[in-house]
Amino acid sequence: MVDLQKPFYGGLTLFFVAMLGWGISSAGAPGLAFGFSAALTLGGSLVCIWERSVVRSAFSLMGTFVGVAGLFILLGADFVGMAQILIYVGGILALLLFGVMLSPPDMEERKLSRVAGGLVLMGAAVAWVSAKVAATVEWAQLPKDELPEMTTSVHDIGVGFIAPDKYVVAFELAAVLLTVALVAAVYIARRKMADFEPAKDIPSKDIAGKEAAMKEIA
Amino acid sequence: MGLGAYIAVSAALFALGVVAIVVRRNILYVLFGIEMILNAANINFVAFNRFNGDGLDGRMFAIFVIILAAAEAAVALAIVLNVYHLFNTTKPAEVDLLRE
Amino acid sequence: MDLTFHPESDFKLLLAVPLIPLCGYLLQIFFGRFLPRKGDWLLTGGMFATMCITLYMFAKAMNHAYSGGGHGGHDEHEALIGFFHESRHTGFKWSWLFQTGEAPDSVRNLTIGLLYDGLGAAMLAVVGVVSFFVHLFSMGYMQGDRRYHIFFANISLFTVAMLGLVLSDNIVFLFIFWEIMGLMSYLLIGHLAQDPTSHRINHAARACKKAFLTTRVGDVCLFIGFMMFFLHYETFFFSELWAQVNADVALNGWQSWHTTAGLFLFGGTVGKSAQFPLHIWLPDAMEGPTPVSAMIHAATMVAAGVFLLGRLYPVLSPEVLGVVTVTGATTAIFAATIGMTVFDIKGVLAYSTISQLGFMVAAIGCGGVGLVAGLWHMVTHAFFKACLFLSAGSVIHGCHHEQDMRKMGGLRKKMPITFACMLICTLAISGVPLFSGFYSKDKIVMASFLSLGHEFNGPALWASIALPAAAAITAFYMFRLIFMTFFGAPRDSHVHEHAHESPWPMTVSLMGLAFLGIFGGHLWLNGDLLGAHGTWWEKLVMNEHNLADLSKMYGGVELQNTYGGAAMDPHGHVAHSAHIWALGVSSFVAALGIFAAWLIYHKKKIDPARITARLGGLYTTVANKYYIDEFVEITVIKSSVVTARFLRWFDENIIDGCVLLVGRINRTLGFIAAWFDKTFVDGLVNFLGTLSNAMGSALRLLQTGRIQQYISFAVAGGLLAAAWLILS
Amino acid sequence: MEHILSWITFIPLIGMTAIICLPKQSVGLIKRVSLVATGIPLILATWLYFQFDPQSVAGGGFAFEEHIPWIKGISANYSVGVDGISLPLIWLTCILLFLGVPASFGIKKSEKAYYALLLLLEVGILGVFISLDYFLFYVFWEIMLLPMYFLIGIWGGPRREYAAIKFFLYTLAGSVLMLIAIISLRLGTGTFSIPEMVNMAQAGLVVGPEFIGLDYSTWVFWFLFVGFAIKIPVFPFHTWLPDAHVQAPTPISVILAGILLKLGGYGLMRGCFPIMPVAFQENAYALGILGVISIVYGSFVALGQTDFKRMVAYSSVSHMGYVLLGTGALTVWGTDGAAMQMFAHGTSSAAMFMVVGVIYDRAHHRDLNGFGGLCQPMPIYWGLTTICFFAALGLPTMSGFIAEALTLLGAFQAGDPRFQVLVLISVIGIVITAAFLLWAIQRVFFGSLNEKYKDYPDMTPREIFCMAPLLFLCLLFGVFPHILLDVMEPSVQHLVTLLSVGK
Repeated sequence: MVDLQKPFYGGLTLFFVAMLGWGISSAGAPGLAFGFSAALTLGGSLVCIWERSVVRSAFSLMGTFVGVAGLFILLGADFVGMAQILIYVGGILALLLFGVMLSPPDMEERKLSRVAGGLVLMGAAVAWVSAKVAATVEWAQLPKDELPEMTTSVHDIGVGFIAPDKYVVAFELAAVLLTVALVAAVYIARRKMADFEPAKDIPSKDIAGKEAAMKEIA
Repeated sequence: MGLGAYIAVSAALFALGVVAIVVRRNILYVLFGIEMILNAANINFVAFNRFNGDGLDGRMFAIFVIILAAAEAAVALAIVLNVYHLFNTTKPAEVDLLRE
Repeated sequence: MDLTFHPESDFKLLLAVPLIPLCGYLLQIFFGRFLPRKGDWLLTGGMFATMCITLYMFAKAMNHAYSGGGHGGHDEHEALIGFFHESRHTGFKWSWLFQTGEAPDSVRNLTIGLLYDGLGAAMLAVVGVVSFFVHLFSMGYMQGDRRYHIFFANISLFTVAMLGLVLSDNIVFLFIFWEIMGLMSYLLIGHLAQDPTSHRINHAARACKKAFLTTRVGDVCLFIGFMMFFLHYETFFFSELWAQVNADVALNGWQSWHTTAGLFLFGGTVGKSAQFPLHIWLPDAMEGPTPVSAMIHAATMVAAGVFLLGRLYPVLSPEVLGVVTVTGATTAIFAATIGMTVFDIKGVLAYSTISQLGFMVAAIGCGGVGLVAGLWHMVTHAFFKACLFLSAGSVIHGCHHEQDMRKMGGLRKKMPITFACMLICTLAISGVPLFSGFYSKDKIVMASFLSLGHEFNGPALWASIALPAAAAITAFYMFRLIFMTFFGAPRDSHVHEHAHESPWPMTVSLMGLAFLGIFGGHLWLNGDLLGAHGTWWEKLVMNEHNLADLSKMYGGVELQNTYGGAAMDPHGHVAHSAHIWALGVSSFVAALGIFAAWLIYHKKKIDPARITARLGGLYTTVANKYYIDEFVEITVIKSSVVTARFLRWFDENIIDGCVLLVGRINRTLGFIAAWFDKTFVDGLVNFLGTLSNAMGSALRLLQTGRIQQYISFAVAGGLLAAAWLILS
Repeated sequence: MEHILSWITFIPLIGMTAIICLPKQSVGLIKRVSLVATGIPLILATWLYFQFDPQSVAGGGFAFEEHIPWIKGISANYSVGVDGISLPLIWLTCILLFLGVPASFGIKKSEKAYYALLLLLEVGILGVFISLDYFLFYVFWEIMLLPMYFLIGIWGGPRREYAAIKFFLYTLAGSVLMLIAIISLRLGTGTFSIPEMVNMAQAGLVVGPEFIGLDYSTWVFWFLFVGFAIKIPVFPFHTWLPDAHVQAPTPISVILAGILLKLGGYGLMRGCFPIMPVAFQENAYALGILGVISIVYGSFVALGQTDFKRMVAYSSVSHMGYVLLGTGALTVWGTDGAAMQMFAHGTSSAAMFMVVGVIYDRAHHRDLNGFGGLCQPMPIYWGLTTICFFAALGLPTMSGFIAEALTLLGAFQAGDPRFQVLVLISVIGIVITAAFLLWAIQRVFFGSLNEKYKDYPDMTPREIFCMAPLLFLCLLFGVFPHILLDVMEPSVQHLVTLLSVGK
């Protein structure tokens, strides 16, 4: 079958360069940083979609996460950015890699046609929608490029977490949720095939019944 | 860089996430896609929070989203493993018990 | 012994009448099998107590009528305004539908009370007596039955239903007991349908269903009838109904809806007391054990229909009465002709019952004196028909359940008591003078003559021709039965040798009923033995309600004279001449029938085979009961079954098909989508294919279970929404 | 006793939680827990029934009310209460669910899930009966749907998926229509509270836009009507019933016929007619016609069946027709009859399905022509069946008779004389009902015994315990109808006054 690895990565590089250039040209150094992070983000996810092997996709996803973290920092949300890097790159990605390792490699499941079709269709849709939106927005009324300078800092975030009139409830809930989720994850993950007898009770398992049902419906 | 740029990036990331979920036939890509989408949302949160005045809410939301993502990833991964146990496949297309 | 009726105390006593057998039933149904002798003594004893109470109360009614003036002394009319008590006027009543919700005396709240009048008194006594004897008889007859205790329980609940029906003072409760009686007849006729040793088990199963369903048709008609009356008069109580109808009719005459409703009411009688064309259930009801037949045919079930006519007589319009007359007369003659051709000993009695019921109904249709005569015949008939059935039962019992008369004969010596009793009652039913049946039957004939009146009157004419003829035929086939069974040489030696007289409970009850068969008629007479007019029974039955509307009866004037009594017309010559005529005719036809039977079946002067051969097709038609059963089988039963089958097909294919059509359409959609998907293996189209395929299957089962497709939908939907937002 | 309605409703939920926490091996414990979890509500409901003072709701209003703000945003409240129409049905629900547990002891397949779903089902049903808030009503309505779907689809007969899917699609379609109507009502009246809606309807304030060419009241009425009519089920929407019944396990059929069908009638009386009285009056005759068609058609189709359970199922179609006929007549007696018929049919048809279950457990087929002479080996079974069938064909002294007689009398008195014709037609149904029931008795019990069934055991005490109370209720309310009618009467009268507004 046709293998478009080279053209793809070539195109990707071009896209990268283009982003950097556009960044510099539009806003100098911060622009460069922005272009870099944005390119990293999108490129990472593109590779993730494109790559045939799950492992590579997972690693390419790291690019996305880092890029997003960069964007956060550019937006002055350095704490969020750090959290992003720690949790995502450090935690979630590790988890995903576990998943990758525990599931069999299947090199044949990627269909270029599907990928291409999906990209084109989705891209077209999003491009169209965002174009329309952009057309409707009066950019004049939006805050210009100069940002209001930051007054809040990480300290406020910490206070916000524990201040009873702020986010303490949500914070506690999140904590509980995490605990429950992890316990649940362990619980589910530990089960063996023997525990899945009820699955045989589920009607779809007896094919005859299924066929009968389909026939009746028809 | 203006607000528009950030929104554009997040929109594109969102789109890619959806594509990742839809076009690939491996259940892990569903997870990947979900992460991308969450990240896209986060970008929006933080960007808007930054560009009109500075409250905390946007960032707070972003943090909570990240927490949720962590939980979700853990559970999802466990489910993936079980699905693999049960059906000997990671192709969501063949996991159609929901149908019955 | 104080024989005046005290409502306060006596209604309590009357309430005990249905309650005693009811308690007996409850005890029996639960504990019967554990009692010694399976508890038959319990119910028979209870029934004996009931009988005593009914007779005591009856004596009070009788006393009233006599003291009220049998012997033309003080005010005749006072006597005629008969004996009529309603317990709800003495506060002895219960509100049934609502206790707190509704005012107890509101129309919507049904109040139950007892009604005790002359008719009720007589009927109650008859039921008490006959069912006591039937119980007694069953103690001998049903010995060794597999469900002995259940049988006794059922038969006594049967009695309870009849007693309650007689006592109920509003039509709803009459209907309720009426229906319970239907249920009990179902269970009793089907008694042998559960007995593996019975060789007619399947017949019994069919017969009980047939009986219930046929009467059910009548019941529904009755329900509609009194619903229509309730719609107009807003009451269920007989007395109020009579009064209101009389007032209404006096004001603006009979309307057409009176006739319609009356016909519906009469439908109830047609069903229960086996009038043409709903008589078909009654011959099949012979599948039940003989005591049941005696019960059904004499005292309880069929009598209920006639009793209903007696109760509702004042609300029936002249047109309805015409229909009643014609139906009755037709039934009488038509059943009688069939009776001549039957060889089953119980079958003969069954058709004679139908025919006698025809007499009663026809008489009531004639109105006035006919009403009196018909009800009177109901009473006398109850006695001798019960006796006849029980004798037949004793014969069958003696012949080891052989029912075919052609196998009997010469049993006179073997079972003398049975023979004597049966002979007496046969004489009674044939209307031989001085036997009970004579008086009532002769009065019926007279009523039909009287009804002819001045102007031409079709129904009355038909009645006056058909009834005497039927009487003659009755005498004929009843004596045919006697001769074939008891006289002549034994036709089947085997049966004859084993024949034996029945045990004492059976013979005792036979003799008791036979006694009533002789004197049951005289009981109602006072003064003139011919019962020309002013008999005590008339005083008992008549009350202001059915006196008030003499005008509507045929040939009203004569009737006024007949039992307006001497006070109004001392001579009453018209009635007298009519009565002389009737007397002559009825005795003549009786003699004729008996003589013919004697010639053919005893002296063997004429060979019945030749007659049948001569008649040919006519005979076969009659012998096959005019093919009515076949007709009903084809028209009603087959048609409804076919309808049912068709509707089932319609339901499963058309309606369900329409429902599943959606499924089919969507399935085709799915196929198209799949084809589309396969044809162009292209990312875009592939996506669209998945989408439409998913759409197809989603429409089919609402869901495919493919996460990815779900997300595709979500996204597509989101995009569409966005597009719509933007474009609009 | 405070919050008794909530207690009755949610105790089964507690039981369900307990069962979920139990290990699924300890079946006996699970059964005992579910017995308790259905028994306590039964006791409470019985207490409530005799505690309830009908006169207190004579002029409208409800007893044992509870109002707790729930979702402020859409002004949906947790407001519950009972009146004379819903209370008997609540009682019936508790009785049937309680009897349904021992009736289910025969089920040997993943009991844990089964009993949990059963209890959830009870929560949903009771919730529908008590809720006075349309949003709450709808929520409970949907809660009730899902367990039923699984109970049929997993524990059902060979064609269970088909039946379950059909049931689900039908009911879902109904729910969708209902939802549309409810939302439009919320928009039209600005509240979800049913009593408020009713009051506004009395003042003629329930107005809104017209839709598909029908004016507001008409289309909302018909949407709601179809939504509920599917549950009753009324003639054109009834085809899910036989399949669902035939495929469902016995206790589920019992509950389905005993209560779920009543939800339709109850919904009409509570949530459809009083809110759209004018549209109701306009379409009363059409409703009557639908009812009569259901009566006659159902009985005929039942006569044509050879499958015992299908026959019983169609008899339900026939009997529930009376509810529509009685309410459509718009007379107090007619509505009394309809309300009574819901209870009477709830007991008699439930008992009938138990009858079918008993024989199916022994013979493992339901072909009416395949039996015969069964009254010889199983006399008790024969006796109970006879009582049950005669209760179903409306024999006097059985509650069915009171219901049907009141319905027909009420319909006959209706202001619209055309109803008299309907009554005359519907009596055909009475005769045909008697015909197919007696025919069934003859084919199954009478006649010569089929050798295969010679040594069948008679009913076990458990089966008798499941069936006898229902038959006892049939007799009780047939002989002493006031026990039921007194409770219903004031509310029914109020309902009729509500419906005949402007007449």
